[in-house]
Amino acid sequence: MVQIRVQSEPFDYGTECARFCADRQDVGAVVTFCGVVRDDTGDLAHMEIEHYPGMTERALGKIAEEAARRWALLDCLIIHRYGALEPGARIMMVATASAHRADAFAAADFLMDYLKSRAPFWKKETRAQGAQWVAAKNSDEAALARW
Amino acid sequence: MVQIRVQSEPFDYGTECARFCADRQDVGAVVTFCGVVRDDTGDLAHMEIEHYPGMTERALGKIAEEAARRWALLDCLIIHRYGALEPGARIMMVATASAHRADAFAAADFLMDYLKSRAPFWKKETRAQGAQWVAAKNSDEAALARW
Amino acid sequence: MKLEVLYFAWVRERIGCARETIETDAQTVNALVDELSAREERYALAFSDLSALRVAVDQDLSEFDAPLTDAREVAFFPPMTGG
Amino acid sequence: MKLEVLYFAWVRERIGCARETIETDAQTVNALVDELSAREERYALAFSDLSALRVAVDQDLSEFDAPLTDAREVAFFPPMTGG
Repeated sequence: MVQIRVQSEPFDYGTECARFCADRQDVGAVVTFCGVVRDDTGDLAHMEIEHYPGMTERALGKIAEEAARRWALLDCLIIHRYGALEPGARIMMVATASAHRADAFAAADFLMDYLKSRAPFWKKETRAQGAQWVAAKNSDEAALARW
Repeated sequence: MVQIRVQSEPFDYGTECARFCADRQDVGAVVTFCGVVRDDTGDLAHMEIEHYPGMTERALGKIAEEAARRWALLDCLIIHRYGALEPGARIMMVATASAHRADAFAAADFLMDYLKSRAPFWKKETRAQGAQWVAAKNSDEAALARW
Repeated sequence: MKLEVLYFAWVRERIGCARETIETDAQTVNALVDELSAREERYALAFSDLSALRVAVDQDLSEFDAPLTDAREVAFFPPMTGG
Repeated sequence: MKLEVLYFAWVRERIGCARETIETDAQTVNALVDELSAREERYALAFSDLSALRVAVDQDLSEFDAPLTDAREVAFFPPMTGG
Protein backbone atom coordinates (compact mmCIF):
# COMPACT_ATOMS: atom_id res chain seq x y z
CA MET A 1 0.00 0.00 0.00
CA VAL A 2 2.80 2.42 0.89
CA GLN A 3 5.20 2.98 -2.02
CA ILE A 4 8.39 4.97 -1.52
CA ARG A 5 10.90 5.83 -4.24
CA VAL A 6 14.09 7.82 -3.69
CA GLN A 7 15.82 8.37 -7.01
CA SER A 8 18.08 10.68 -8.99
CA GLU A 9 16.12 10.15 -12.24
CA PRO A 10 13.25 12.47 -13.15
CA PHE A 11 9.71 11.17 -12.69
CA ASP A 12 6.67 12.05 -14.75
CA TYR A 13 4.13 13.71 -12.47
CA GLY A 14 1.19 13.22 -14.84
CA THR A 15 1.96 9.55 -15.41
CA GLU A 16 2.36 8.95 -11.69
CA CYS A 17 -0.96 10.70 -10.94
CA ALA A 18 -2.75 8.65 -13.61
CA ARG A 19 -1.24 5.38 -12.39
CA PHE A 20 -1.94 6.17 -8.75
CA CYS A 21 -5.57 6.92 -9.52
CA ALA A 22 -5.98 3.68 -11.51
CA ASP A 23 -9.39 2.04 -11.47
CA ARG A 24 -10.25 0.99 -7.96
CA GLN A 25 -13.83 1.15 -6.87
CA ASP A 26 -13.20 1.75 -3.17
CA VAL A 27 -11.26 4.97 -3.70
CA GLY A 28 -13.38 8.12 -3.65
CA ALA A 29 -10.70 10.77 -3.25
CA VAL A 30 -7.12 11.21 -4.44
CA VAL A 31 -4.87 14.09 -3.38
CA THR A 32 -1.46 14.71 -4.91
CA PHE A 33 1.23 17.23 -4.11
CA CYS A 34 4.14 18.07 -6.39
CA GLY A 35 7.12 20.15 -5.29
CA VAL A 36 8.90 22.09 -8.04
CA VAL A 37 12.31 23.84 -8.10
CA ARG A 38 11.30 27.48 -7.80
CA ASP A 39 13.46 30.35 -8.98
CA ASP A 40 12.52 33.40 -6.86
CA THR A 41 15.23 35.64 -8.15
CA GLY A 42 15.58 34.61 -11.78
CA ASP A 43 19.25 33.64 -11.42
CA LEU A 44 19.07 30.12 -10.02
CA ALA A 45 21.46 27.94 -12.02
CA HIS A 46 20.48 24.69 -10.34
CA MET A 47 19.53 23.05 -7.08
CA GLU A 48 21.48 20.14 -5.63
CA ILE A 49 19.70 17.77 -3.27
CA GLU A 50 21.78 15.69 -0.90
CA HIS A 51 20.27 12.87 1.12
CA TYR A 52 21.23 10.13 3.58
CA PRO A 53 20.82 6.82 1.74
CA GLY A 54 19.27 4.23 4.04
CA MET A 55 17.94 6.70 6.59
CA THR A 56 15.92 8.49 3.90
CA GLU A 57 13.88 5.42 2.99
CA ARG A 58 13.54 4.54 6.67
CA ALA A 59 12.35 8.03 7.65
CA LEU A 60 9.88 8.27 4.74
CA GLY A 61 8.55 4.81 5.59
CA LYS A 62 7.94 5.81 9.20
CA ILE A 63 6.17 9.03 8.17
CA ALA A 64 3.95 7.14 5.71
CA GLU A 65 3.14 4.48 8.33
CA GLU A 66 2.16 7.19 10.79
CA ALA A 67 -0.14 8.76 8.17
CA ALA A 68 -1.72 5.36 7.48
CA ARG A 69 -2.28 4.90 11.21
CA ARG A 70 -3.98 8.28 11.60
CA TRP A 71 -6.18 8.31 8.50
CA ALA A 72 -8.10 5.74 6.47
CA LEU A 73 -5.71 5.50 3.54
CA LEU A 74 -6.10 2.98 0.74
CA ASP A 75 -2.87 4.01 -0.99
CA CYS A 76 0.08 6.25 -0.37
CA LEU A 77 2.99 7.15 -2.66
CA ILE A 78 6.11 9.22 -2.00
CA ILE A 79 8.71 9.97 -4.68
CA HIS A 80 11.71 12.18 -3.89
CA ARG A 81 14.63 13.00 -6.14
CA TYR A 82 18.22 13.77 -5.19
CA GLY A 83 21.13 15.15 -7.22
CA ALA A 84 21.17 18.19 -9.51
CA LEU A 85 17.81 19.68 -10.58
CA GLU A 86 17.07 22.55 -12.95
CA PRO A 87 14.59 25.36 -12.16
CA GLY A 88 11.08 24.13 -12.93
CA ALA A 89 12.04 20.48 -12.36
CA ARG A 90 9.81 18.34 -10.17
CA ILE A 91 11.60 17.61 -6.90
CA MET A 92 9.15 15.24 -5.29
CA MET A 93 5.54 14.22 -5.02
CA VAL A 94 3.19 12.58 -2.57
CA ALA A 95 -0.17 11.03 -3.36
CA THR A 96 -2.86 9.71 -1.03
CA ALA A 97 -6.04 7.77 -1.78
CA SER A 98 -8.98 7.31 0.54
CA ALA A 99 -12.71 6.68 0.50
CA HIS A 100 -13.28 10.27 1.65
CA ARG A 101 -11.68 13.61 0.81
CA ALA A 102 -10.96 14.73 4.37
CA ASP A 103 -8.63 11.78 4.99
CA ALA A 104 -6.84 12.14 1.66
CA PHE A 105 -6.26 15.88 2.22
CA ALA A 106 -5.14 15.61 5.83
CA ALA A 107 -2.78 12.72 5.12
CA ALA A 108 -1.10 14.47 2.17
CA ASP A 109 -0.71 17.68 4.16
CA PHE A 110 0.73 15.71 7.11
CA LEU A 111 3.14 13.78 4.87
CA MET A 112 4.46 17.05 3.42
CA ASP A 113 4.93 18.71 6.80
CA TYR A 114 6.85 15.75 8.20
CA LEU A 115 8.81 15.09 5.04
CA LYS A 116 9.98 18.74 5.01
CA SER A 117 11.70 18.61 8.35
CA ARG A 118 12.03 14.96 9.34
CA ALA A 119 13.36 13.27 6.21
CA PRO A 120 17.12 13.65 5.65
CA PHE A 121 17.26 15.84 2.54
CA TRP A 122 19.27 19.05 2.17
CA LYS A 123 19.02 21.58 -0.64
CA LYS A 124 21.85 23.68 -2.01
CA GLU A 125 21.15 26.45 -4.51
CA THR A 126 23.73 27.61 -7.03
CA ARG A 127 23.27 31.18 -8.28
CA ALA A 128 25.44 33.67 -10.12
CA GLN A 129 27.07 34.80 -6.85
CA GLY A 130 27.79 31.28 -5.57
CA ALA A 131 26.31 28.23 -3.90
CA GLN A 132 24.38 28.27 -0.63
CA TRP A 133 22.67 25.68 1.54
CA VAL A 134 18.95 26.41 1.96
CA ALA A 135 18.19 27.20 5.60
CA ALA A 136 15.34 25.41 7.35
CA LYS A 137 12.43 27.72 8.13
CA ASN A 138 11.03 28.11 11.63
CA SER A 139 7.59 27.89 10.06
CA ASP A 140 8.37 24.37 8.83
CA GLU A 141 9.19 23.20 12.34
CA ALA A 142 6.15 25.06 13.69
CA ALA A 143 3.90 23.34 11.14
CA LEU A 144 4.48 20.00 12.91
CA ALA A 145 2.58 21.30 15.94
CA ARG A 146 -0.61 21.16 13.86
CA TRP A 147 -0.64 17.35 14.03
CA MET B 1 -5.45 32.05 -14.26
CA VAL B 2 -8.69 30.43 -13.13
CA GLN B 3 -9.84 27.71 -15.54
CA ILE B 4 -13.24 26.10 -15.12
CA ARG B 5 -14.61 23.27 -17.25
CA VAL B 6 -18.04 21.69 -16.80
CA GLN B 7 -18.41 18.81 -19.23
CA SER B 8 -20.06 15.46 -19.85
CA GLU B 9 -16.96 14.00 -21.54
CA PRO B 10 -14.35 12.15 -19.49
CA PHE B 11 -11.11 13.95 -18.69
CA ASP B 12 -7.68 12.43 -18.26
CA TYR B 13 -6.51 13.12 -14.72
CA GLY B 14 -2.84 12.37 -15.44
CA THR B 15 -2.76 14.55 -18.54
CA GLU B 16 -4.45 17.40 -16.70
CA CYS B 17 -2.00 17.13 -13.79
CA ALA B 18 0.97 17.14 -16.16
CA ARG B 19 -0.36 20.11 -18.14
CA PHE B 20 -1.25 22.05 -15.00
CA CYS B 21 2.26 21.56 -13.63
CA ALA B 22 3.89 22.67 -16.89
CA ASP B 23 7.24 24.40 -16.61
CA ARG B 24 6.84 27.65 -14.73
CA GLN B 25 9.65 28.80 -12.53
CA ASP B 26 7.56 30.75 -10.03
CA VAL B 27 5.49 27.72 -8.96
CA GLY B 28 6.91 25.79 -6.03
CA ALA B 29 3.90 23.69 -5.05
CA VAL B 30 1.04 22.02 -6.90
CA VAL B 31 -1.85 20.27 -5.17
CA THR B 32 -4.47 18.27 -7.05
CA PHE B 33 -7.63 16.54 -5.90
CA CYS B 34 -9.53 13.96 -7.92
CA GLY B 35 -12.99 12.69 -7.00
CA VAL B 36 -13.83 9.17 -8.14
CA VAL B 37 -17.17 7.32 -8.33
CA ARG B 38 -16.93 5.00 -5.34
CA ASP B 39 -18.89 1.79 -5.02
CA ASP B 40 -19.30 1.11 -1.26
CA THR B 41 -21.62 -1.82 -1.64
CA GLY B 42 -20.40 -3.52 -4.80
CA ASP B 43 -23.74 -3.16 -6.61
CA LEU B 44 -23.56 0.38 -7.98
CA ALA B 45 -24.63 0.27 -11.64
CA HIS B 46 -23.88 3.92 -12.34
CA MET B 47 -24.02 7.43 -10.96
CA GLU B 48 -25.90 10.21 -12.71
CA ILE B 49 -24.82 13.79 -12.09
CA GLU B 50 -27.32 16.57 -12.73
CA HIS B 51 -26.29 20.21 -12.72
CA TYR B 52 -27.67 23.69 -13.33
CA PRO B 53 -26.09 24.98 -16.57
CA GLY B 54 -25.17 28.63 -16.20
CA MET B 55 -25.31 28.72 -12.42
CA THR B 56 -22.72 25.94 -12.20
CA GLU B 57 -20.04 27.91 -14.05
CA ARG B 58 -21.01 31.05 -12.13
CA ALA B 59 -20.84 29.33 -8.72
CA LEU B 60 -17.51 27.62 -9.49
CA GLY B 61 -16.10 30.94 -10.73
CA LYS B 62 -17.07 32.69 -7.51
CA ILE B 63 -15.57 29.92 -5.37
CA ALA B 64 -12.32 30.02 -7.34
CA GLU B 65 -12.15 33.83 -7.11
CA GLU B 66 -12.64 33.63 -3.37
CA ALA B 67 -9.79 31.10 -3.13
CA ALA B 68 -7.56 33.37 -5.22
CA ARG B 69 -8.41 36.28 -2.91
CA ARG B 70 -7.53 34.34 0.22
CA TRP B 71 -4.35 32.58 -0.89
CA ALA B 72 -1.42 33.42 -3.15
CA LEU B 73 -2.43 31.28 -6.12
CA LEU B 74 -0.61 31.32 -9.43
CA ASP B 75 -3.05 28.93 -11.10
CA CYS B 76 -6.32 27.24 -10.35
CA LEU B 77 -8.22 24.59 -12.32
CA ILE B 78 -11.64 23.04 -11.73
CA ILE B 79 -13.08 20.31 -13.96
CA HIS B 80 -16.45 18.75 -13.13
CA ARG B 81 -18.37 16.18 -15.17
CA TYR B 82 -22.12 15.69 -15.41
CA GLY B 83 -24.20 12.87 -16.91
CA ALA B 84 -23.83 9.12 -16.37
CA LEU B 85 -20.61 7.87 -14.79
CA GLU B 86 -19.44 4.30 -14.13
CA PRO B 87 -17.94 3.15 -10.81
CA GLY B 88 -14.25 4.09 -10.78
CA ALA B 89 -14.78 6.98 -13.20
CA ARG B 90 -13.26 10.36 -12.35
CA ILE B 91 -16.05 12.78 -11.43
CA MET B 92 -14.06 15.96 -11.03
CA MET B 93 -10.72 17.46 -10.14
CA VAL B 94 -9.28 20.65 -8.75
CA ALA B 95 -5.68 21.79 -8.99
CA THR B 96 -3.92 24.72 -7.34
CA ALA B 97 -0.43 26.14 -7.89
CA SER B 98 1.41 28.48 -5.57
CA ALA B 99 4.93 29.49 -4.59
CA HIS B 100 4.45 27.72 -1.25
CA ARG B 101 2.80 24.49 -0.20
CA ALA B 102 0.60 25.90 2.56
CA ASP B 103 -1.30 28.11 0.10
CA ALA B 104 -1.70 25.36 -2.48
CA PHE B 105 -3.02 22.90 0.14
CA ALA B 106 -5.40 25.32 1.85
CA ALA B 107 -6.82 26.60 -1.43
CA ALA B 108 -7.48 23.10 -2.81
CA ASP B 109 -9.09 22.01 0.46
CA PHE B 110 -11.25 25.17 0.49
CA LEU B 111 -12.28 24.72 -3.15
CA MET B 112 -13.42 21.17 -2.42
CA ASP B 113 -15.41 22.13 0.68
CA TYR B 114 -17.24 24.91 -1.15
CA LEU B 115 -17.70 22.98 -4.36
CA LYS B 116 -19.31 20.12 -2.38
CA SER B 117 -22.16 22.15 -0.98
CA ARG B 118 -22.26 25.44 -2.91
CA ALA B 119 -22.00 24.38 -6.56
CA PRO B 120 -25.28 23.13 -8.10
CA PHE B 121 -24.55 19.45 -8.69
CA TRP B 122 -26.72 16.53 -7.57
CA LYS B 123 -25.81 12.86 -7.60
CA LYS B 124 -28.17 9.97 -8.16
CA GLU B 125 -27.00 6.40 -7.67
CA THR B 126 -28.56 3.47 -9.50
CA ARG B 127 -28.20 0.10 -7.78
CA ALA B 128 -29.84 -3.31 -8.14
CA GLN B 129 -32.75 -2.22 -5.91
CA GLY B 130 -33.36 1.09 -7.69
CA ALA B 131 -32.19 4.67 -8.07
CA GLN B 132 -31.70 7.11 -5.20
CA TRP B 133 -30.57 10.72 -4.87
CA VAL B 134 -27.46 11.04 -2.71
CA ALA B 135 -28.31 12.99 0.47
CA ALA B 136 -26.12 15.92 1.47
CA LYS B 137 -24.11 15.22 4.63
CA ASN B 138 -24.25 17.45 7.69
CA SER B 139 -20.48 17.11 7.83
CA ASP B 140 -20.19 18.77 4.41
CA GLU B 141 -22.09 21.83 5.58
CA ALA B 142 -20.14 21.84 8.85
CA ALA B 143 -16.85 21.75 6.91
CA LEU B 144 -17.53 25.28 5.63
CA ALA B 145 -17.18 26.64 9.16
CA ARG B 146 -13.46 25.86 8.95
CA TRP B 147 -12.92 28.76 6.56
CA MET C 1 -44.35 39.47 -14.21
CA LYS C 2 -43.02 36.42 -16.05
CA LEU C 3 -40.62 34.15 -14.15
CA GLU C 4 -38.63 31.19 -15.38
CA VAL C 5 -38.91 28.60 -12.64
CA LEU C 6 -36.47 25.68 -12.65
CA TYR C 7 -36.46 22.45 -10.65
CA PHE C 8 -33.57 20.07 -10.12
CA ALA C 9 -32.96 16.54 -8.78
CA TRP C 10 -35.87 15.10 -6.75
CA VAL C 11 -37.69 18.45 -6.80
CA ARG C 12 -37.79 18.18 -10.59
CA GLU C 13 -39.01 14.57 -10.37
CA ARG C 14 -41.69 15.38 -7.80
CA ILE C 15 -43.02 18.39 -9.69
CA GLY C 16 -42.73 16.55 -12.97
CA CYS C 17 -40.98 19.14 -15.08
CA ALA C 18 -37.53 20.73 -15.33
CA ARG C 19 -38.65 24.30 -16.04
CA GLU C 20 -41.75 26.35 -16.69
CA THR C 21 -42.67 29.97 -17.22
CA ILE C 22 -44.89 31.31 -14.45
CA GLU C 23 -46.98 34.49 -14.56
CA THR C 24 -46.95 35.78 -10.99
CA ASP C 25 -47.06 38.87 -8.77
CA ALA C 26 -45.21 37.17 -5.91
CA GLN C 27 -42.92 39.64 -4.15
CA THR C 28 -40.71 37.07 -2.44
CA VAL C 29 -39.60 33.48 -2.91
CA ASN C 30 -41.88 32.48 -0.02
CA ALA C 31 -44.85 34.10 -1.74
CA LEU C 32 -44.02 32.21 -4.95
CA VAL C 33 -43.79 28.94 -3.01
CA ASP C 34 -47.21 29.61 -1.42
CA GLU C 35 -48.73 30.47 -4.77
CA LEU C 36 -47.44 27.32 -6.46
CA SER C 37 -48.36 25.12 -3.46
CA ALA C 38 -51.94 26.43 -3.59
CA ARG C 39 -52.08 25.68 -7.27
CA GLU C 40 -51.56 21.88 -7.30
CA GLU C 41 -50.85 19.00 -4.93
CA ARG C 42 -47.50 18.11 -6.60
CA TYR C 43 -46.11 21.57 -5.72
CA ALA C 44 -47.47 21.39 -2.17
CA LEU C 45 -45.75 18.03 -1.81
CA ALA C 46 -42.42 19.21 -3.23
CA PHE C 47 -42.44 22.34 -1.04
CA SER C 48 -43.79 20.68 2.12
CA ASP C 49 -40.43 20.92 3.96
CA LEU C 50 -38.51 24.03 2.95
CA SER C 51 -35.63 23.15 5.26
CA ALA C 52 -34.86 20.32 2.81
CA LEU C 53 -34.75 22.76 -0.12
CA ARG C 54 -32.45 25.43 -1.47
CA VAL C 55 -33.35 28.29 -3.79
CA ALA C 56 -31.38 30.34 -6.31
CA VAL C 57 -32.60 33.68 -7.65
CA ASP C 58 -31.01 34.58 -10.97
CA GLN C 59 -28.42 31.86 -10.40
CA ASP C 60 -27.32 33.07 -6.98
CA LEU C 61 -28.11 31.06 -3.85
CA SER C 62 -30.74 33.00 -1.90
CA GLU C 63 -32.95 32.86 1.16
CA PHE C 64 -36.67 32.06 0.95
CA ASP C 65 -37.53 35.56 2.14
CA ALA C 66 -35.51 37.13 -0.70
CA PRO C 67 -37.42 39.67 -2.83
CA LEU C 68 -38.20 38.79 -6.44
CA THR C 69 -37.97 42.38 -7.71
CA ASP C 70 -36.51 42.25 -11.25
CA ALA C 71 -35.88 38.51 -10.89
CA ARG C 72 -36.04 36.55 -14.14
CA GLU C 73 -35.14 33.06 -12.98
CA VAL C 74 -35.85 31.16 -9.77
CA ALA C 75 -34.59 27.61 -9.17
CA PHE C 76 -35.58 25.10 -6.47
CA PHE C 77 -33.44 22.12 -5.58
CA PRO C 78 -32.23 19.93 -2.72
CA PRO C 79 -28.90 20.59 -0.93
CA MET C 80 -26.08 20.14 -3.39
CA THR C 81 -23.89 17.06 -3.56
CA GLY C 82 -21.08 17.86 -5.97
CA GLY C 83 -17.42 16.89 -5.82
CA MET D 1 34.27 0.54 19.90
CA LYS D 2 34.27 1.31 16.17
CA LEU D 3 31.71 3.89 14.97
CA GLU D 4 30.82 4.92 11.45
CA VAL D 5 30.42 8.70 11.60
CA LEU D 6 28.67 10.46 8.71
CA TYR D 7 28.39 14.15 7.85
CA PHE D 8 25.92 15.81 5.50
CA ALA D 9 25.42 19.18 3.79
CA TRP D 10 27.51 22.02 5.27
CA VAL D 11 28.67 19.81 8.15
CA ARG D 12 30.26 17.51 5.57
CA GLU D 13 31.85 20.49 3.79
CA ARG D 14 33.20 22.01 7.01
CA ILE D 15 34.64 18.75 8.30
CA GLY D 16 35.92 17.87 4.86
CA CYS D 17 34.72 14.30 4.57
CA ALA D 18 31.45 12.45 4.13
CA ARG D 19 32.19 9.55 6.47
CA GLU D 20 34.91 8.08 8.60
CA THR D 21 35.39 5.21 11.01
CA ILE D 22 36.14 6.41 14.53
CA GLU D 23 37.60 4.32 17.38
CA THR D 24 35.99 5.74 20.52
CA ASP D 25 34.77 4.98 24.02
CA ALA D 26 32.24 7.84 24.01
CA GLN D 27 29.10 6.83 25.92
CA THR D 28 26.82 9.52 24.46
CA VAL D 29 26.56 11.68 21.34
CA ASN D 30 27.69 14.68 23.41
CA ALA D 31 30.80 12.79 24.52
CA LEU D 32 31.57 11.92 20.89
CA VAL D 33 31.13 15.57 19.88
CA ASP D 34 33.53 16.65 22.66
CA GLU D 35 36.08 14.03 21.68
CA LEU D 36 36.02 15.04 18.00
CA SER D 37 36.08 18.77 18.82
CA ALA D 38 39.16 18.26 21.00
CA ARG D 39 40.84 16.38 18.18
CA GLU D 40 40.95 19.06 15.46
CA GLU D 41 39.87 22.65 14.80
CA ARG D 42 37.59 21.69 11.85
CA TYR D 43 35.45 19.51 14.17
CA ALA D 44 35.35 22.23 16.85
CA LEU D 45 34.18 24.66 14.20
CA ALA D 46 31.49 22.36 12.78
CA PHE D 47 30.20 21.50 16.27
CA SER D 48 30.44 25.02 17.72
CA ASP D 49 26.66 25.55 17.76
CA LEU D 50 24.83 22.30 18.43
CA SER D 51 21.43 24.06 18.24
CA ALA D 52 22.12 24.38 14.49
CA LEU D 53 22.74 20.63 14.19
CA ARG D 54 20.75 17.43 14.20
CA VAL D 55 22.01 13.95 14.95
CA ALA D 56 20.87 10.47 13.94
CA VAL D 57 21.97 7.32 15.74
CA ASP D 58 21.65 4.21 13.58
CA GLN D 59 19.51 6.19 11.16
CA ASP D 60 16.99 7.41 13.73
CA LEU D 61 16.84 11.08 14.73
CA SER D 62 18.19 11.34 18.29
CA GLU D 63 19.04 13.80 21.01
CA PHE D 64 22.63 14.82 21.76
CA ASP D 65 22.41 13.18 25.17
CA ALA D 66 21.42 9.83 23.62
CA PRO D 67 23.58 6.86 24.67
CA LEU D 68 25.80 5.22 22.07
CA THR D 69 25.51 1.71 23.54
CA ASP D 70 25.56 -0.75 20.64
CA ALA D 71 25.43 2.12 18.12
CA ARG D 72 27.11 1.42 14.79
CA GLU D 73 26.42 4.62 12.88
CA VAL D 74 26.14 8.26 13.95
CA ALA D 75 25.32 11.07 11.50
CA PHE D 76 25.56 14.84 11.96
CA PHE D 77 23.75 17.30 9.73
CA PRO D 78 21.88 20.63 9.64
CA PRO D 79 18.07 20.82 9.98
CA MET D 80 16.52 19.08 7.00
CA THR D 81 15.06 20.90 4.01
CA GLY D 82 13.30 18.30 1.90
CA GLY D 83 10.08 18.54 -0.02
